[in-house]
Order: sequence, then C-alpha cells, then structure tokens
Amino acid sequence: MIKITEKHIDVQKVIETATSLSAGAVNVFIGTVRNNAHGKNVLWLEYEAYETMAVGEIRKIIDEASQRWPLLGWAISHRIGTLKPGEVSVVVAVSTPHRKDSFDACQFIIDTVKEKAPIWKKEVFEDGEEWISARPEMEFKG
Amino acid sequence: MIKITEKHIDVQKVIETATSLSAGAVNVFIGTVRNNAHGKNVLWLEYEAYETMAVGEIRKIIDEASQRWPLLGWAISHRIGTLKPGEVSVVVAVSTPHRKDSFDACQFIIDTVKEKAPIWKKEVFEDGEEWISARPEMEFKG
Amino acid sequence: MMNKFKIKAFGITKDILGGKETIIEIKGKTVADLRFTLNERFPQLLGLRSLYIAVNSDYAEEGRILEDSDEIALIPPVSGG
Amino acid sequence: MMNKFKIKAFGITKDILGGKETIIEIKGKTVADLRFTLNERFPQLLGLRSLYIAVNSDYAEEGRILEDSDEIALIPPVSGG
Repeated sequence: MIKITEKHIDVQKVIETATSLSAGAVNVFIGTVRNNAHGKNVLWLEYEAYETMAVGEIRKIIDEASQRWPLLGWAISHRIGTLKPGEVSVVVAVSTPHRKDSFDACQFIIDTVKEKAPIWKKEVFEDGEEWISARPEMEFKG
Repeated sequence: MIKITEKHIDVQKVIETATSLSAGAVNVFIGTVRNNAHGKNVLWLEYEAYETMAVGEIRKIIDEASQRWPLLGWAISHRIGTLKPGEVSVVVAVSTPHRKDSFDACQFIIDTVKEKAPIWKKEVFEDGEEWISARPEMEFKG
Repeated sequence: MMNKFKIKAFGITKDILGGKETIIEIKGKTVADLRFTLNERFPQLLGLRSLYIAVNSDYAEEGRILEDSDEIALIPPVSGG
Repeated sequence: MMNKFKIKAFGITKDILGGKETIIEIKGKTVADLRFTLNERFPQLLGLRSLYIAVNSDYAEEGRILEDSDEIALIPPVSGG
C-alpha cells in the first residue's frame, strides 16, 4: 500500500497492512512534526506532493528494497496538507522473517523516500515561513 | 514503561507511550509469532519470564541506550503465556529528535533484550516441543 | 523556433513562478532549453540547492526532447518525511 | 558443612529439575558450590548451551557467597523477543 493522503494517518492500519503471518519481525518508522526547529517554535507545517510522481518513485524504492531484503509485507502512508506539532507525517512499515532485515529495509525505504520522493514541506513560524532544504544558505542556519 | 504481560499487547498504546511532542522520529519493532520454524508448523508458543529480573535487566538496557542516544521517550512490552502464530510477542518503541538515532536505539534495545533478559520461549509443534536455543545441537537443526 | 509548454511547479518553485501552472515559451525543445529560459525569466531558481525537471512523472535528463503531450514539472529539493 | 537453598528454575531447567522451585542441599555456600551439586544431581544441565545463576535478580559471579535470604534462580539460554 502506497498512500499520499490529506487525512490523519491511522498508524495501526499501516502496521496491519504490512504484517504477514509468516513474518517474525515488523519494523515501523513514524515521522512526527516537531514542535521546534532551528530553536524556533513551529506553528504548523505545510506538506505538498507531486502525487502521481511520488507514488511512482516510492514504488521504485519498494521494488529495490524487495530485491535486497525478503519483504513479506510493507506499507507506506505519507501525509500532505497542514500538520500541527505532534501529528504523524509519514509511516513506513515492513515485515520480514528476521529482525535485522526489518530494520535495514525500513531504514533504506524512509531514507530513500526522503531523498527522492517529490514531497515538500514548509515550516511556518510566528515570524515567517520557509521551504525546508530549498536554498543552500539554510544549511548553515540549523 | 516496561511491561511483562499475559494479556494481548496494544501496539498503539506502546507507541503512544514512547512518543514525545519534541521528537521527530519514532521507531517501533514488533516481534510476532511465526507460523513456521525449522520447516515445521508451529501450533503455539509458550513464553515464560523471571519477571522481577527481566524488568531489572530491561531497565539496565534502557539506561545504557539513554546514555548512547538522545531518547525522548521509550516503551517496551513483552508478552508471556501462550501465543498463537500472528500474535505480538514483543514491542519496543523509542522516540528521538532525528530518525537515524531512533533506528539505532530501537535495534540496540531489542538485540540486547533478546540477549540478556531472562525470558524463554518453547515452540510447540504437532510432534513435539522445544525450548528455543537451550541446547547446542539445536543450532544445527535450523 | 518557439515552443509553448505548460509547467507544473511545486514547493518553493510554485512561489517563484507565481503559481501551480505556468505557460512558458522557449526556444528549442529539450529539457536543457526549458531550463535556460526558466533561469532567465526566474533568476531566483538559480538560488536553489538543486532543480530537477520531471517529464511524465519521471526525473528527466537534460537532452530529452519535450513533446506537446508531456506533463512537465519542476522538482526543487525535496523534503518529505 | 551442608546448606539448603531454594532454587527457582525457568525454561528448560524447570523441566530438568522437575518443578519451578527445588530445595537443594549443597556442600559449601558459593555459587560455584551450588553449580557443582546441581550438575551432579541433574547431569542434563551439562547439555545446555549455557547456564547462569542469578541471585536476587542479578546475574551472579561464581565466587559469590549465598545467603539464606537470597532469591536464587537458574537462567538457561534466554530466548525472548
């Protein structure tokens, strides 16, 4: 299951979708909106996706993960729209026969999704807003 | 939260206990009972714990993880008693500011719990049963 | 030879181009030609850490020839997750 | 000098000793003395991949002197998770 959604993500449902009866291990990564960034209070985040392409890129990432690890089940849900601190922005869940593979595959997927999927977030502070990672000078602000 | 319980583990509750508003990342490991082992059908598993000591050993593992990674929240629940295939035997959840730490800390905790916590499982097959890892010759059966 | 393309813009490029979709007239018909015109008209694009151009939902190479029916999109540095 | 201790057994050691708790009479009073007697009375223990002895819920060293009030437990190879 690959889902890009404006609605609240049901973590339990993502986990259930990824779980297989023959799996012994499920690893789940949950990204949440932090209430602070660069020492400033985050009011909310705006997430935007190029949806058709995001689904296609994520599908390629899953295909590559499936070749490298024995995935018995997997599911990804990524939120878009307006998110407040504490809300879940992304959930990746994978199941494998043994636990090390579940960690490695899940980490590969979330790392690569963050690197390649066309999804963007803008942090909104009291005194302004910025698209994360867009400009080089932002690297020095953190 | 460290819990050794005979009751069904509520995964969502373990995750919520470990989640912090200032965390950006939550990693969750879920161990489930496989429906097969050594090529044989598993009917059910019996888990047993030396509870006071298990809680103490897990507490030490969490203390060590807290020194190595910036844990903002954590929770562990380990099931004991009779478990059928598909049921959840253990859940470890940790939250950290950034994602790599969440993977590393969660993996350290589950690896070390499996190595040190006094908890045992017996697999029950149609034609017998065995305490996992108890005898050296079992290493050659897998 | 001038060619018109409709360009989708996301994230910070939506702010720079001033909208989700912009019609751009370019000389030539490759991805590189489009990039040249975009940089000329919207020099702020040069301040981005990276800018990829996607054609029909795939990252495109600079030499690719654009067709009228292509869906073309600007992909500034991604920051999902 | 003989000393009696109540020993908790878990996992496969519960099967080998024939119950959750067993009274063992040993010569001496260290963990090593207890281990010697256990191996003699229950030679199947020697077939285990490892056997630790816990005192008051902590892994104990062989030289540790056992007290009457100690909670003593056999810890065969663990297999939780």
